[in-house]
Amino acid sequence: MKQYQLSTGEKKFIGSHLLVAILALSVGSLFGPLQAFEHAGWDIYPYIKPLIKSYYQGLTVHGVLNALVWTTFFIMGFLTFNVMFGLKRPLKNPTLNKVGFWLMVVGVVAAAIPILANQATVLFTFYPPLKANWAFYLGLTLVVVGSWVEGWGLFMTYFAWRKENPKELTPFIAFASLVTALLWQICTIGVATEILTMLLPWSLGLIAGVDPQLARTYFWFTGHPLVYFWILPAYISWYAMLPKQAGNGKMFSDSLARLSFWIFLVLSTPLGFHHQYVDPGIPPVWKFIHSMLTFSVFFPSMMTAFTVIASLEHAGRKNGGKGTFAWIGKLNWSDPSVAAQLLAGILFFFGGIGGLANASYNVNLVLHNTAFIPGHFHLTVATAVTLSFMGISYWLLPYLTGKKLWMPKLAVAQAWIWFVGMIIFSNAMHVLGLLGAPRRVPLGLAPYVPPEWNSRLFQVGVGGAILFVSGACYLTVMLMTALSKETVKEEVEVPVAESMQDLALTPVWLDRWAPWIYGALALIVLVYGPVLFDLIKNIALTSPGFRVW
Amino acid sequence: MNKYLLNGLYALFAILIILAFAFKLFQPIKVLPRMQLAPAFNLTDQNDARLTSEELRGKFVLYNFTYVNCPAPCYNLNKTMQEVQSRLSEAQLGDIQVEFITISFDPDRDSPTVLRTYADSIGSDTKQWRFATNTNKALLKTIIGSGFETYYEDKGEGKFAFDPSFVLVDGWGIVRAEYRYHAEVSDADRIIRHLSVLAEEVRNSTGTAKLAYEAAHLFLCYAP
Amino acid sequence: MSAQPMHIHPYERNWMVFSAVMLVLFATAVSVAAFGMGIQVPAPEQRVDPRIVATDPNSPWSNPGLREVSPGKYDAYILAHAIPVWEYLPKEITVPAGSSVSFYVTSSDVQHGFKIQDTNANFMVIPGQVSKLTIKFNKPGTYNYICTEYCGSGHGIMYGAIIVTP
Amino acid sequence: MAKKEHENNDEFRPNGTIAILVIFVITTILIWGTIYMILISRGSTI
Repeated sequence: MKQYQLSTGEKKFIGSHLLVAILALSVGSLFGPLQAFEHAGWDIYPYIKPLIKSYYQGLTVHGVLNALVWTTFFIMGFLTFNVMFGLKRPLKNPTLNKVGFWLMVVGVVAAAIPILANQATVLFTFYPPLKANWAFYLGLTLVVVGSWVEGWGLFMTYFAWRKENPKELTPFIAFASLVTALLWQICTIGVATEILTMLLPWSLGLIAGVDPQLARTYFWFTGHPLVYFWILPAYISWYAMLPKQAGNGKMFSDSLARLSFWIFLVLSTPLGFHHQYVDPGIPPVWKFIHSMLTFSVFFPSMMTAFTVIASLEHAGRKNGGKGTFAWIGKLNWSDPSVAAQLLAGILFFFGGIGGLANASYNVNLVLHNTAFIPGHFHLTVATAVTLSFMGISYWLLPYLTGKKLWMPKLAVAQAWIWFVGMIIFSNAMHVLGLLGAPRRVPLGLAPYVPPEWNSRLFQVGVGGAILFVSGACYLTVMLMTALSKETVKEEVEVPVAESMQDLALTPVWLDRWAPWIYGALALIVLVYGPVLFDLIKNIALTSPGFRVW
Repeated sequence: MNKYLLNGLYALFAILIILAFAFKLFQPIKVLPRMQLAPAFNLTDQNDARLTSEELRGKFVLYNFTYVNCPAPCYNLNKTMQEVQSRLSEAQLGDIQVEFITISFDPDRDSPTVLRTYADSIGSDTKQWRFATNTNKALLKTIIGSGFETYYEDKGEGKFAFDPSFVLVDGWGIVRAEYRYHAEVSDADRIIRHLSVLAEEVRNSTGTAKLAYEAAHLFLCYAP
Repeated sequence: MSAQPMHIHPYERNWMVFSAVMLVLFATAVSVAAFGMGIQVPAPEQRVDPRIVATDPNSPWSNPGLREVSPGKYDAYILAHAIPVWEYLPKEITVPAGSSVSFYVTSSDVQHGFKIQDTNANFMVIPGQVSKLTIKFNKPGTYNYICTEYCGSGHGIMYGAIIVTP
Repeated sequence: MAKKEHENNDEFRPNGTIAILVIFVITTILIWGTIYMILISRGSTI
């Protein structure tokens, strides 16, 4: 059966997302190892001083480009692809999506200039009263607004499809992509409010001060669902694509997959205080409520773990796998896309455990702002998400360009190198955190580092070096594929797994949008409303800006 | 899903939100935290009369801690006491009485006579505002330090180091507010506001409303 | 699409129940530690004006340091600042073993962190807010307090020490 | 067993999945428990 095909123009549009994403990743990843090397005592920053002034400027570039730009561009491209391919129709209004894309590009450039000029060394959390150049805040706003516009383009496409197919069940990958885009629309209200009502006017000199506690609250309103915005596209691939790639397996449970996406939509925003457990300005009772909601949102992740592994087991058994564990070896490990995503999934287990510990209310006292945190999010966003995206790009790039993937063996090796490097790096970071090492500190120079930390700091450096090699392999494979003259003979097949369960069994209410959206908004108002109301009522714009880097 | 069930759910959510906002906007119930029990004490006031914690039951008491020979520039605590005194009507206390007590931590010099002269010199209404101390220094330290959790330290030669602080105690002898450092809002403003919140709780927390007030305590609906 | 109730595989149903039970257990353990053992997170204190908190003579942070409230009980007013240099005031505190110290920490400029190694004291220091936690020091030794939130170039050298004497 | 009207996933018994998830849960409890014990051993904060 012939698959639905995207037009050349559409492929180009998705490809341009991929291009910006990979460019950002390649620049941002240059600085990751530099932080790691600094920890191990090999400080390279003094040698690149004409270009990058400090450890912290490097850290800002690394954080903004990797955590914000690489992810956002890749995700918007992937979601757009999923919506078109899943719904088997072109975008309703391609111009709108193009406008969104270019807004994002302009925003990235606007934010990059002050960062590179050392005018915005505020790290990717940009906590005021650290005051960056106004162009940095404006750039971030444009990125967010651009992604909104692209999201609207996707929703319009869905409405048009729904008009044409009033009775049909939304195909899973389109459905899940739309939920992810919607989650993003809801949660970015926080950071948009922060920038537009406080940071931008303040950096332009229109208001004299800001309220740092309120700014943090706005930031983390977006900050946690941001994590889900990163991970959900990887989940889409794990749920609906990976089983097919791994051995023609079927998706174990369509209805539970949909249910878990709805739970993510409803629960992932109203729990931002779990990043603010140790903030002085928020009442403990609300922190506790948010911690309980965080436990609840762990639940759909457990459901995801079951469905994904069961689907993979189905694939492994189809490939002739036997026994309790032996089927794992029968998965298509030689396919770089499969290897990358499976390894990403394995490390995500540990990322999940770390996240659960962080989110456990007072347990956070042991971990807050220690090296445990970067250790944790290098397992989630930098492995579960990034390595999965790399895996996706191993079939997506050939699909978009019609070129054959260059040296698939190197691509498989790249995934394994990343896996090994990340185990060394993040294990060391987790342990350092438990020993009390703070995050965001050039620990190679810190005066209070006890000798017990040294072996772990060395491991951080080693892990960083291995990750650097892996990143270089990835970029080589991508670049050589794009430049190669060798084209694929047939159209690359988009891997979409069928459902093991008859889709006729999927309940109607899982394809209804309104109840879930109302539920999400209501819960946000309930658990954020009172605290935000108090913070805004007692707003004190008493913090002038500081430029202390 | 059943259509009625769905509409019911919407309605439930809508009601919850309206309730939460109504509660927030009109702030029908605000309370002060119950911090700890105020210490029991037995002091001597400026008229050489006994002043015990027992006789203050049922009244709101605002305490501060200082000494007469505090050299300039000394924290001007008296001004706050006087301001609160003169603005008491704003707190709408009804028939609830408020006492003001300044405890001196310098019993060697601050005899009742000295305290009386001091009270007269700052023109205080000594019926409502009493000055007291206890000649047993160890006991005094226990009352002010362990009891009111307020710092002072004898630096010798009649000089003391201390932080300017006020403590508000309710009629049940429970500390409900401490004013340990200058906040954005002036101490007097906050004390007046807190007195009215406390008075409201005393007046209203009877019968069913008591449950609502207990809920307010449970959910930490504290007045700023 | 179906109007029937959702079909769930028995394995998966068991797994969902099981994971819910595990999460409830974790939540219980957390609650016991918080409400039973008094391991709590910071609660709102009074707000201050960061522009004057270090200079106003009525502010305890104009004279930061340790105060003995009663034997074995201390208040420690600590000021974190990045200007003129990255440091805590005071840089060093000495208390005898067995002391319980209430830390009142605030910032006069940017956000900082405050983490005392090997204790449960670990919180944000936000200008305009006062962070308070009370810690009991039973074992003699030196406990560094370090800055855990990025506060500019000198973030990595910002620390102080609590010396607990036997 | 009567023939079902719809295709279903009931026939597939993912025993390996359960085994993996049990290992995951044990690891979670161990790691989480370790950090929790560190918290408890450091005492109260109020």
